[in-house]
Amino acid sequence: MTHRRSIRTLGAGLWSCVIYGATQVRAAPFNQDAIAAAGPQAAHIAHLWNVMLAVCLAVFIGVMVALAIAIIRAPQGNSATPPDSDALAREERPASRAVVLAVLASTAGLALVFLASVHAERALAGMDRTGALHITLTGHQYWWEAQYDDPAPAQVFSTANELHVPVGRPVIFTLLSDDVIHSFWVPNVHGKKDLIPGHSATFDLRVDQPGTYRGQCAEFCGYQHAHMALLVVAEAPDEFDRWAQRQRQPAAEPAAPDTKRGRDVFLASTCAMCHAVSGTTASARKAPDLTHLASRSTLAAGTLPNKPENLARWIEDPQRYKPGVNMPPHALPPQDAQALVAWLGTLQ
Amino acid sequence: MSDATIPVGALDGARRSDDAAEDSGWAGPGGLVGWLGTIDHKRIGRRFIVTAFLFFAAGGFLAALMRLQLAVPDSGFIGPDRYNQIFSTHGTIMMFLFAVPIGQAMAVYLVPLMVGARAIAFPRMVAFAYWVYLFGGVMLLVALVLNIGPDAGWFSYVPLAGPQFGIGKRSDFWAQLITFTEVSGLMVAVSIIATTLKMRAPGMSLDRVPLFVWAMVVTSTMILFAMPAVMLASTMLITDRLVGTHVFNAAEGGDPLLWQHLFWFFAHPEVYFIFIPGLAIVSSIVATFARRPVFGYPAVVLSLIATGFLAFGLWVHHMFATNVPELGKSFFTAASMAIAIPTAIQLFCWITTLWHGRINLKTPLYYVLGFFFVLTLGGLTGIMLAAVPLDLQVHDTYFVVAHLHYVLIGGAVFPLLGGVVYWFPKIIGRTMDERLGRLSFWLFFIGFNVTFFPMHILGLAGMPRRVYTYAGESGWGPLNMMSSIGALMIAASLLLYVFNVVRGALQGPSAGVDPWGGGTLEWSTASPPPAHNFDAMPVVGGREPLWESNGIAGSVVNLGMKDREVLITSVVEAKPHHRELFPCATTWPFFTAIGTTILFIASIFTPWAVVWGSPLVALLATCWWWPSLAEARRHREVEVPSQ
Amino acid sequence: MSCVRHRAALAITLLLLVVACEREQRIFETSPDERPTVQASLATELQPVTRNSIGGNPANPRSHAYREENNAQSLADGKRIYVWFNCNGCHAHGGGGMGPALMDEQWIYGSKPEDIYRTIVEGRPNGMPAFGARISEAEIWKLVAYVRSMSGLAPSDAAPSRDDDLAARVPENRTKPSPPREQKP
Amino acid sequence: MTRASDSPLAPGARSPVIDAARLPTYAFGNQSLVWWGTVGLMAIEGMVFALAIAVYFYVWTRVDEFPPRVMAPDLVWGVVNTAIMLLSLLPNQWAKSAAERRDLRAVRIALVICIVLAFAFLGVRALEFTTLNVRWDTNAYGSVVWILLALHTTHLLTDTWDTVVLGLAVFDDGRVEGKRFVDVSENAFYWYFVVASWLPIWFVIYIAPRLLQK
Repeated sequence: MTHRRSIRTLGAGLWSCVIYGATQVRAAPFNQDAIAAAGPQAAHIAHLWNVMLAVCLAVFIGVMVALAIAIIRAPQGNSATPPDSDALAREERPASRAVVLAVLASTAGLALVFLASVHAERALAGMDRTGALHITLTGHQYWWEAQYDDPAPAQVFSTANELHVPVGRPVIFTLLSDDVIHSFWVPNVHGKKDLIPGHSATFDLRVDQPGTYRGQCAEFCGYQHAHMALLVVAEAPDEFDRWAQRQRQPAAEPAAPDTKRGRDVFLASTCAMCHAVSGTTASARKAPDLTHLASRSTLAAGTLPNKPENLARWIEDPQRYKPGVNMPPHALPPQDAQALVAWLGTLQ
Repeated sequence: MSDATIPVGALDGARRSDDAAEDSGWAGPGGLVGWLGTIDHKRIGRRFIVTAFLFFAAGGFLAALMRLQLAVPDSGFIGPDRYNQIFSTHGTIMMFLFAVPIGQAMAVYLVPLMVGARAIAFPRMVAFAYWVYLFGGVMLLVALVLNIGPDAGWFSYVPLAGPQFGIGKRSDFWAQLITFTEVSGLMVAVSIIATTLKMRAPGMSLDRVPLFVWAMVVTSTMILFAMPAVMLASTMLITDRLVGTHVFNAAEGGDPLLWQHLFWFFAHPEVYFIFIPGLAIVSSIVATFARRPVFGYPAVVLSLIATGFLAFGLWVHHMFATNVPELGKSFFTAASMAIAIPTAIQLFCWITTLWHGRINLKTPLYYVLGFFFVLTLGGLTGIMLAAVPLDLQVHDTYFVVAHLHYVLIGGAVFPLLGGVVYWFPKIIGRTMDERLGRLSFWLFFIGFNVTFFPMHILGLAGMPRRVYTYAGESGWGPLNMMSSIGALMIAASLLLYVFNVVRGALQGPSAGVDPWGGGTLEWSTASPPPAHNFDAMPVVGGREPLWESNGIAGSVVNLGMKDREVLITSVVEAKPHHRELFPCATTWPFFTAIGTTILFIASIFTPWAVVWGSPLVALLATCWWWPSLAEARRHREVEVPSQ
Repeated sequence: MSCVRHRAALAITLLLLVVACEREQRIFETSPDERPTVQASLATELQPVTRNSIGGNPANPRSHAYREENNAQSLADGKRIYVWFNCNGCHAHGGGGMGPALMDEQWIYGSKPEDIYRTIVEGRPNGMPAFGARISEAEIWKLVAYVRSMSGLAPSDAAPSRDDDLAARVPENRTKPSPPREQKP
Repeated sequence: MTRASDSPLAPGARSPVIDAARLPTYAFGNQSLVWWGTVGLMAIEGMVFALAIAVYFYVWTRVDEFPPRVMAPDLVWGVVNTAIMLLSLLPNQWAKSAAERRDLRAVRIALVICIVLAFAFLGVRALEFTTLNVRWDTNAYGSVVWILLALHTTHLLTDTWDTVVLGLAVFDDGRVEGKRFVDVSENAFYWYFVVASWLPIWFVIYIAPRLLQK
């Protein structure tokens, strides 16, 4: 009965892996989990996942049980056992009935699963989009550019790597790409959609639970594909409006002498060639808009927490944190660097 | 050639005797020239199998590096550029240099033996195919060592692999490797189809062809219609990068999605012609170790053919996250789910075979049981991925990495490891150790599940694919560590497996003609078989020739050995039609392969290489074909004109 | 006989190693001494900014320029920077416009890397601004390498191919190298 | 399961016996192995052409002006070349039937005519490339047209080279045997495919830009 014992050890070994694995997932401080739905879309998909898991687990256990019984029940033989060659002639009616039954059962299972998928698809497409917020999201190599569209051009503003959305209000994304294919994916909120150069895709979602949800680029896009994250901060509509209003303001005039010096260093040095800060002469669009850098909680698309010493080290040598990123190193004299960081800190 | 004219006589009626085996034309010259120029499908097949497993080891080593890098968060073990080259080369080696060629290598060795033929069709072309495959694989490994390994993933999406963002010559080396493996794959496919349709033993009508051979023919036919798509796509990628065509340039009327359509139109059938040879091996092992023919032969054959057709209608399920129209996607959901049915039918037939059989639980059957467990789980996650909404969550995450390894390692590697143990006695003449076999199975099975099962959970936990590192706060650390430990277990089990192979080859007990009591023709000849395969060419009387009373219903005699005569039979009924005089051993295929390699590698650097390289290859191929006066004179002497 | 073959094969691989290794290297972390020394003194934008490197030729021009010009990544970065910093605004894609053409063999201020470096850092009369303070050192050398590749002076294996944009010119890797001729302004 | 009885002839031979000695040593048409090899090649190349044509129409859907900013290719050389290729079917069929009759003299004459016509359509093909009115690096339409024409041209070149080599072998009595006639027959069979595959490609390159203009 060696094979009976071996199947039992197999089952035990596997079960311990599943348990160990499941406990680990819950401990994630990130909010980046496809099962913990924070919006209707992710909820529909999580529901579909449960249906699928149930049906597939049942089929899997059924097949494994049938296999185990077949192995345990059948008499043992060895290479000398005469082969049952007249089985070819024999009408194995009960066996063919069993196989036909099994095939019909699995076809029925597939039909059920297909219907569940179509139902979920229609539910996803059916979300009402009245009063939606429009955002144009453009993927760049290794950061996200978000432009909050508005019928009135003056109300339009753009930010990077951190999106605030009002809770309960639909958001319609227009997805573009400026270089290679990226994929916009915030698992707690919805599935992913690719940003493809030469194509404009639309993608709509809604967040119902307030909170900060982390997403990551899901289509391999180069050296720093691993550090191209974004945060979606869902907050109450009035809080969102205050945030949006602040985002529309240009950068405040620096008061203290060192912040003034920091701004001059910014404008006279290489920063202004790529970054834009509205309210100053810097208006290049090739890198993230820094007008409200200090209001964001992370630096470099979710790679570093937004703290002054991180900002200083990042400016000095970005390649240390994201090797291959398009930002060059800067050996500024210490007092210039400190002044620059101080000024950037004022850009709330 | 109507039935009446087939010269069937009594045993004593035969006039002249066969040439003795010694001065047979099949053995070919010895030494290096004989080794380089052999036309013996068994020598080429053995060499093909060993080379494919060496590439498997190289790919496995790269996988181990990846797992070491991902074992802990924010690890500095490998930088992003090196990691991108390693995961791209790992994928490329495993898919193009191991999974597809190993199925073909097993077919090159076994199909002629199973259909009762004296040789494989177009033996020199198969030799050329092997050399081109070897040189392509070596080129890729040298490129990786020289820091020019592909770095845009094994499917090399444009524009990241395109002219602007695919920096340097890396994507060109990837695209040119495709050209090498396609040329090799297509040639072997054509020769397997020709061998099976035209060179079967008399009496082996289509309903007596072994399931292994059916699966290999379906695989080869799929190869014929799938590989052109990636040949066209990789050629267009090279022309885009080298001479500035705009096929994938969105600004000038091209489209990056066109690359995905062309690539996946090939790559989905590809994963099926990696997986169907696995089913072929399972059919052979289940029959022999359940001591009875596989239940529902017609059902299994029709399922294989249905899988072959359906595989061409699913490719868009790799592109659900792009903005392909929604209605199209649900069609592909239905098709992706429907293809599970033929595989389910085969699964149920095998389980019924075991149910009504007498189980001889040896190592090959252990691997088949491992196959059932892992493939069923992988197939079910595949059905989950077929649903568009769910795919949007798990596409390009570690859930997909888990699924693809469950179906590919489960579908192809498990049966393959079992198949090597099963046919090792026939190929080498000695048997492998049973106890070591089981130990390496259990280590592999548990190591596999410990490595890849946690990846399902990681995928749902939001870990995207192809990241060279991840943050500590992501919480993915422990599961990644578990996967890495599992990967080391897999490495240990494969080392044990290799040890078992080497020990078996050197000191294993001699195997004899039929150690497992198999029913197909390869078990009716010596181990390892002589150069001419069968001393007496069998006439087949049933589906399991060695098991049925009238299984071998006579012989073919007077099939000349000196002139390498091969019996050509009709397609459906396998009635003898005529003899063909096969070519002699020649090293021209080897030199033509070298010329082709020079042409392919040089055309990475300059388009003029095609202009000057093609005449070189044409010249070498002409020397290969050019008939020798002696051979033509000899053929005119023995020639019997057709009516 | 076989040992000769082995030695020959080894020599070829080493040669390949040296050439390929340079072309395909990805140098991300700049070592500390190479870090650019941009002293953005508080001058207004118009006055040229003093840089320690302006006076004589920049430290070891030959090794620096040579490495950039033979490295595919540097040339590709140079092409990106050329478009990001709007060099094509005046020079178009090498055909010239307000600024002189860069893809022909006419060089007003010299075709050697150091000459192009000084042109970018100090600027030139008739409208070429001084970018010394505006572009980091590393990026200037990449720009220099790319500008030379526009007239085919960079090796064609490392030179960039077409970009995913309108077909403005024959790609640099297909441009025939034209021997530079000095031309007085 | 009686093992094979030992017979004076070959070890393991069993009655009843099929005597292979009286079977012919070569055959024409779908009985010969080379025929199946040629069919395999036709399946592969046919698929490559079909996909290249599919790419052409995919590019058509992607642009709003077709042919984009260029004129359609001139018809002249395309029509001339199609005529030459269709004409070449006659000596081709003659060579095939002569080979199957093993009429060596007729095979030699037919092959010479085939080779002359082959060089004719290669020359005209070179002229076709000059009147496509678009370069391969102008836009995606130009690239696909050049790739389609270049793919078919590789077939013309390989077919011409095969026929030249076959002609040299057939003209040398020492190298003539049954298999040579099978080779001539198979070469003609592949020639049909090269000409047959040109017709849809001709339509796509020359007629489609006029019909599907937008």
